[in-house]
Amino acid sequence: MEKDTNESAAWTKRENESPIPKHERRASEKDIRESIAWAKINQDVLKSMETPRKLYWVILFFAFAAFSVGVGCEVYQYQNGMGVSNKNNPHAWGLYISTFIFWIGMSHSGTLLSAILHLMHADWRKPIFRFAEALTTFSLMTAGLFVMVHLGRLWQFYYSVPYPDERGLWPNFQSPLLWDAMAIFTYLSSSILFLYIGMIPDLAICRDHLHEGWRKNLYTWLSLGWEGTDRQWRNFRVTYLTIACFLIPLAVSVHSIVAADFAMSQQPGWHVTSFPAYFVAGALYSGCSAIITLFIILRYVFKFEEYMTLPILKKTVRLTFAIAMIWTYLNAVEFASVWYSHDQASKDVLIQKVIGPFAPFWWGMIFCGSVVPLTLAFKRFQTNIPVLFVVSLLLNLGMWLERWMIVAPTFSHGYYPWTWDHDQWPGFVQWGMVFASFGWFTMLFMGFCKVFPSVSMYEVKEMVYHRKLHLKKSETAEQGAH
Amino acid sequence: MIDSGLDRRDFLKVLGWGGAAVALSGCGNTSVEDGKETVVSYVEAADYVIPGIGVYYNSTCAQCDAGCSINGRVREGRVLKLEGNPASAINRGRTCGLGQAGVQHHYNPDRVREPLLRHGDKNEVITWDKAYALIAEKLSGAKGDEVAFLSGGVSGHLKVLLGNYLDSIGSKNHFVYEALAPAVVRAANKKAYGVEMPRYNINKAKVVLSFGADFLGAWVSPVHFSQQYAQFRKGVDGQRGVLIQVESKMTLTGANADRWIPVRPGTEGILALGIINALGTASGDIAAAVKGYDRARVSKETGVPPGQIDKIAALLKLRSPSLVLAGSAAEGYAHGSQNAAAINLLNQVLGNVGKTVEASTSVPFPQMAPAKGNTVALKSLNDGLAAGKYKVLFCYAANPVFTAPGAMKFKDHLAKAGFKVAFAHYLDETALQADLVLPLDSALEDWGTQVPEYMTEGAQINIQQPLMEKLHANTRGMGDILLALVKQRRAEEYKSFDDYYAYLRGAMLLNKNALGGSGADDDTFWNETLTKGIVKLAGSAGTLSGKASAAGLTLPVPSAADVQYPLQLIPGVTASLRDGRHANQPWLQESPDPLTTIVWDSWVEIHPKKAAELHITEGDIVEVTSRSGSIRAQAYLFPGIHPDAISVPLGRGHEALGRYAKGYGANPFQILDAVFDQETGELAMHETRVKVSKTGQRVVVVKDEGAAGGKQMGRKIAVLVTTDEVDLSKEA
Amino acid sequence: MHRLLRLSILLMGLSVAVSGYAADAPQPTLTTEDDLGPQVVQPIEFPHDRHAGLRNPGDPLKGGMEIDCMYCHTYARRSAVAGIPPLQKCIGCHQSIETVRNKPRIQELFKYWDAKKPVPWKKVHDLPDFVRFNHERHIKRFVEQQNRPTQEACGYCHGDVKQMTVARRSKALSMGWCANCHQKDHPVTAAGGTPVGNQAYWYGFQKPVADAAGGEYKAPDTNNIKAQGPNDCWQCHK
Amino acid sequence: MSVSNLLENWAQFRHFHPIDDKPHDPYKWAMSIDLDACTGCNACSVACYAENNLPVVGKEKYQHGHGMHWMRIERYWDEGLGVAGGSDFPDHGAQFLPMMCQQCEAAPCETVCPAAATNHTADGLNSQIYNRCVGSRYCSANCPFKVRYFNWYDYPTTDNVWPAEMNQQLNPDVTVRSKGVMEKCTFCVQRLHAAKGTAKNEGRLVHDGDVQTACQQVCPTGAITFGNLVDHESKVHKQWQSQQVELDKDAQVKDQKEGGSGLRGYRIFEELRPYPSVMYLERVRESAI
Repeated sequence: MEKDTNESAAWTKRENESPIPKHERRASEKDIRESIAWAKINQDVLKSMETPRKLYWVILFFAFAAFSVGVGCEVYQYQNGMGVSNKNNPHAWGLYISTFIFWIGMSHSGTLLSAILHLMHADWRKPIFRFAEALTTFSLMTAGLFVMVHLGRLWQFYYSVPYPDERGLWPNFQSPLLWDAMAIFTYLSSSILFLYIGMIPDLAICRDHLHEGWRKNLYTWLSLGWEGTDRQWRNFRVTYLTIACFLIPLAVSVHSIVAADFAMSQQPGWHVTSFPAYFVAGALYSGCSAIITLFIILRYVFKFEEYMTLPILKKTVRLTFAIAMIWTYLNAVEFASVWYSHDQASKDVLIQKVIGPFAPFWWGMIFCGSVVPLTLAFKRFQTNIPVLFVVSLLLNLGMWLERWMIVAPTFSHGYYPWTWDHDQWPGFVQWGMVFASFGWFTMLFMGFCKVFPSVSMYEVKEMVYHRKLHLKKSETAEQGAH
Repeated sequence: MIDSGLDRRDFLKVLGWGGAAVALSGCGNTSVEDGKETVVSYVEAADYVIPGIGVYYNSTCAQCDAGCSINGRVREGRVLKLEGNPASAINRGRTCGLGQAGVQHHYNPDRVREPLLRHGDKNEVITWDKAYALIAEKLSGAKGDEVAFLSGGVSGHLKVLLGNYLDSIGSKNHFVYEALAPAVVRAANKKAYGVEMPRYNINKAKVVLSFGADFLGAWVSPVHFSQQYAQFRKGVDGQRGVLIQVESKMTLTGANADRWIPVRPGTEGILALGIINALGTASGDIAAAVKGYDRARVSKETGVPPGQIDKIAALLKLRSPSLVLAGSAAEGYAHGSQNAAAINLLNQVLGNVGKTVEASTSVPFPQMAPAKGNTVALKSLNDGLAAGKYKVLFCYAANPVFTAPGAMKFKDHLAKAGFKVAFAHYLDETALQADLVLPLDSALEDWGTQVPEYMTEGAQINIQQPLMEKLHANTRGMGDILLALVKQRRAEEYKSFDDYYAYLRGAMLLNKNALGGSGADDDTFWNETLTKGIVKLAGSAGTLSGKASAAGLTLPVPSAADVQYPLQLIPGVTASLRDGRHANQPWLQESPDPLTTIVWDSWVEIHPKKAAELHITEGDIVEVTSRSGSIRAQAYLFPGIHPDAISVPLGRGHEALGRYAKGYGANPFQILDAVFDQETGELAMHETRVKVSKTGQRVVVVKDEGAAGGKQMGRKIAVLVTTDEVDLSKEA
Repeated sequence: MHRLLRLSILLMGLSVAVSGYAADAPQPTLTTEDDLGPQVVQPIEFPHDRHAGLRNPGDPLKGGMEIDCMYCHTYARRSAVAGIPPLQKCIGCHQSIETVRNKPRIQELFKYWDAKKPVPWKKVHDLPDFVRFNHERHIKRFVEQQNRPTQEACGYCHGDVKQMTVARRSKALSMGWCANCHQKDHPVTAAGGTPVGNQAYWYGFQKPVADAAGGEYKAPDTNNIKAQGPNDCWQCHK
Repeated sequence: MSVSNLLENWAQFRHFHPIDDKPHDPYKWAMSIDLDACTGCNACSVACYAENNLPVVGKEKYQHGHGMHWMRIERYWDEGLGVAGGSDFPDHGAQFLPMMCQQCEAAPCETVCPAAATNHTADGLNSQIYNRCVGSRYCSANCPFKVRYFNWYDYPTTDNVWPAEMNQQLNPDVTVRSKGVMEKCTFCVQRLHAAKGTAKNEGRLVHDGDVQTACQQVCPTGAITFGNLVDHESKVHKQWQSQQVELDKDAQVKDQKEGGSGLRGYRIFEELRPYPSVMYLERVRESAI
């Protein structure tokens, strides 16, 4: 241990000595420095969990205040009826459902990073997957709230839960909404499990660094007696891999099923075969851009420059760009299939989006979702943190607009022209609820960062170890060549 | 329906499911409960009263004067719904939306419940005895001709009793006022056919050419005409009837026409003469009279293309019999009588008289025949009030403060009357001006008889009877009030009648034989009468007199454009709101206007071309200014109106009446000019010229129509075929 | 395999099995004697046992009078709503029963009668407002068509009222409870019952197949059909 | 209800072509509306308010699209009106269309409701169970006709919807809906059930004419015909038959004839295959004028 620390100190020293030393140039292209000391990893990560600064509380307070707005809106809506949210016939859904899809979509990033890339042995995911997984869990929790808020009779929500009841009734298993509820619940519980199990070795580290207090008890309890024995590691890896495998189809199914809410219906603009793929692509897209946003924030706030390095960011950005292009393509496919379908009603919906009352939002979506990501194609922007921060926010705005553009135009221009309605603008209750969802998410996420390690210590160590091995091997090979 | 001999009065006494304990279904408990709700039983119950089972009683709809018989469903002592009585030849089991809303008149929360003595804006609740005493006191200080009685159309025993009462006072001042009565047409009909209202057989006509007669909407007896219309569409001899509607503002009937012809306002008569000319079948003085009306001139003056006139003439020639109707659009001008006469002439030229225009049957009891309302009555009353002639004024079933043209200044003149008594259901605009307001029973809790003005098969007397107990203890029936008042003066004569019910029963039994009850004993006859709700009478079939003549027919050339007031104001009469007396029935307020689909508000119909000229778009608040005043309302771009005219619907714009009426919309009565028909002296409703200006304010028009307007966007929703594409004979 | 994995598989399997069994098992009947509603305090403590209970041959003054339910509750067979007998009904008999005339309850009754006021009875079997139970149909079916004793037929839902004083709810009256009965197969030609028309078929949502060839609508063979109560939500919820 | 029961019922309830495998028997309620007779007078709509306890929502809420008219009268203008080459005036009048729940056989609303609050009944109605509704509004989202109306507010407790006395008019046979539930035209199911009950008591089927919907009963021109489509003697059956419109077809044979069939019957959005139970008869215009 001590040796490691010395080595690390030596690194620092050398960096200070030369303006652009050879290693450093190489290091800037590396995902992580091989020589980083394990103790430093522990120290840095645990430091992020220390008693928060004042600013933390201020932000948390604002997040809570934002959430309270939503609570207020919900109480108001609960007491007076859905009408206060300014929905109507035909605009039955509004922002609740579009924001619901938005948050569900956001949740896909964590699975992508932690499960898919895990299986693909892309080890650069290791320093960032933990918070991405937390992002998944919390955005699912946020999305779940919207399902509840959306119901006209929240107090009877259990009618759509399948359980053997006294009435002898079951919910309608044909309804995509029911699949939705089930898929989300399964995904949420699996995500929590995945997040938790992946955290056990880290929780043990946390436990070992503490001597008393509620945290000690919490970590002791949660780490399930982790000792780091070989057998534990072996079992851990099997379990982790199993859940990862399980999670991938779930993630895909969740958003496919959300897509099915629309695609299984009969409405123009919704009844589209490509919707599941389109939704999943959109989900990964918004998830990735959310990861970029949080990446930048965490890197800055917790000074995680050593772990959340620019090369990793660059990889994430490139992944985002690729997904953006897939999404753009799927968008084009959707429009083309509508346009050549001879389905006048669907065409009308599309026309309304492009040149009708929804045009500003629709073009905003195209701009944010398809044009803005083009900046990510340029190398110099790929590591430019201020630009990326703005771009990632814009991308998410675009994705939010996309969801709204899926929901609203079909309602306002359905099959039946008599009920067409252009002038529907969500009421303050709806906006309040959307606003609150960000507060709620921020609250959860900030709480997580302070209670749990937002960077996976053991995986980073693993990564460093692997890299070091690799470096040694290549050095040996180099020497051998000489 | 009751077949038992139980007396209706007894029934009413036992009825009542414990008064106020009425359980609303659905908004109460949501789980199985024990011992929380009270269930109130009957004290005594008639055999036929079973909780949960509806009992049906026949009565007469009082929402308008058409005299439709209704059948009320009563459950647990509450009347729930009105249906048409299938036995009535007028409505044959059907009703209109207005009739449906009759229950909302009855249950209206804004009904007057106590006799009120008004001091300025304050109400003092008084007893009936005090109210009667007050009337007696005021009457004692007035001579007979200083007493005036203003009423809407009345008929039946109420009319008799009212006549007797006025007689007892020594007053001849009974003013029968209806704001929207077809009075000019009545006069023209009298001239042309010898009867005021002949029987129109729309169902027998192959072509109906209607000059603004909204017989499907609000004209004379719409439910009856609607049924005839349905038969007419099915066709005589398999030939589907053709409806051509000539009017400047599209009415509901116009919207159902095969051809709707927007004619320049006021030139209906010219077009009629033009058609006679084009027919070329007239001879004698008629031919001479129409000689000048060649198609070029008629087309120029009416704005109807010459080809159209020929087409109409050709169709009328080809398909006979036809029917030509003169409606409110034709009669509403200073030359309204001439218009109506020209139109009636067309009917005569076409030989429809005797075929589709038949004499109606008259009621064998002339004293019960309806006193038909008109606007001449209002004018003479107004003149009298202005001169301060009346010390006591009674007002019943009319709301002249709301419906009198603004130019008449009726409200100001009314203040000159010494003591004003209003018999009212609501505190309407007129009741607010009264000194004494006497609360009336609703039509569903009152007794009465009614003789409809427009009768279909033979003559009939409609029975109005209570469908349930009174809602409010202190309201009284108009008959009961009149009886009490007449007893003040002729106590001896009326002492045998405890109440109006007894009077009615006595009067009916007196004429039992004439009423078709010969041989039956009194109770049987009476119960049967009540059960049926209608007394059908043989009546005497009238004959049409009068022959076709064009004598005295002069139609003015349409005047040149008025620069200051360039537009003609057409007050729109809608089927549900009419003259506004029922505006406090929320179903009617929320029932979209069929043509514009607007609810809860007034609007100004402007032709899109005219609107573009004036830079007006939908939802602009515009100010409509006439020589007599101005109102503000939202603009609605409506293709079914002549570009030289605008239309504002009547019935809204109340300043009183109740929570569902007050403050909604504008009242175009206020800006009507006091122009009168030259012959009859009736108010010329369509003769007000206005200008329209934008105020700069905008609102969202509250209507049912969506953003697509009336377009189907290429979808097959309401589909249309022409007669050459369809074979109606294949239909079952 | 690892212990944890084995354990979790075991647990999952177990939970699937248990929930499957629970879901597939017939619902427990909620209509035991213990499932009584609360005791309701009525303005007059009406003794159902005295009116409808069995006669006591030894002492006629103590036992019941075996009055048929429908003697007083006449509306039940004629209307969906059972209602409460009019006061007139009570008085009709009691004005000529001098023996009990001075009992406090009867005096109370006459007080109401003299004031011409209805007795404010409390509803004992109060279904939610969105549930519409049709008394008439049940009585027609069980009493008139199948000749079951009135007290038995009424007792299906109201319990053994003849043993109660003030009526008390003794059945769950919950939806599952109602549906339970509606799902039972009742042979149409039950003892004493006669199939009327093709009524069998109105009871079921089991629809006999119409004659395929002619397309003509044919009454099914009622002998082989067991009827169920209607199984259509709109039957009770409108 | 056990799982096996569930599966069994499933197969019973959820079938698409009721005619093919499970004929409606003995009842299939259906309607036909003659648009040539309909004058657009709105009486049916008001009658529906009276019969079915529909709340009057008031101007402000109506403006927000909260009107609750189960039966709405739509007014269409000719496509050529006001466009270039067309007329400036509605020369042929307007077209009125009464639109209410079409009681589709394969109703899009039924499949999507998560709580199974809307179902198909054995007599071919699309039932809406208020107390089962959770208010997801998915049914409305999926209804091509947009004839489902949501209780955006708690109307029974809203001022001036049913103030004192006015509430005595409420029909006790129809549940008053509270906030958060969906509602729609029921074909006056309370009347249907009453008629069925009476018929059962008398040991017979419901005869044609025994039961009328409120809109049918009021219609001044008799444009609405309602009855049992299975009953070959019923007027509605005869009309459907003479118009060659069949319930379980998504394209009628008569429409494929050369040069048109000369018949007027059609159903709206047949091509979407909801198999509506309401047949409309096309509005006719005279070609000679």
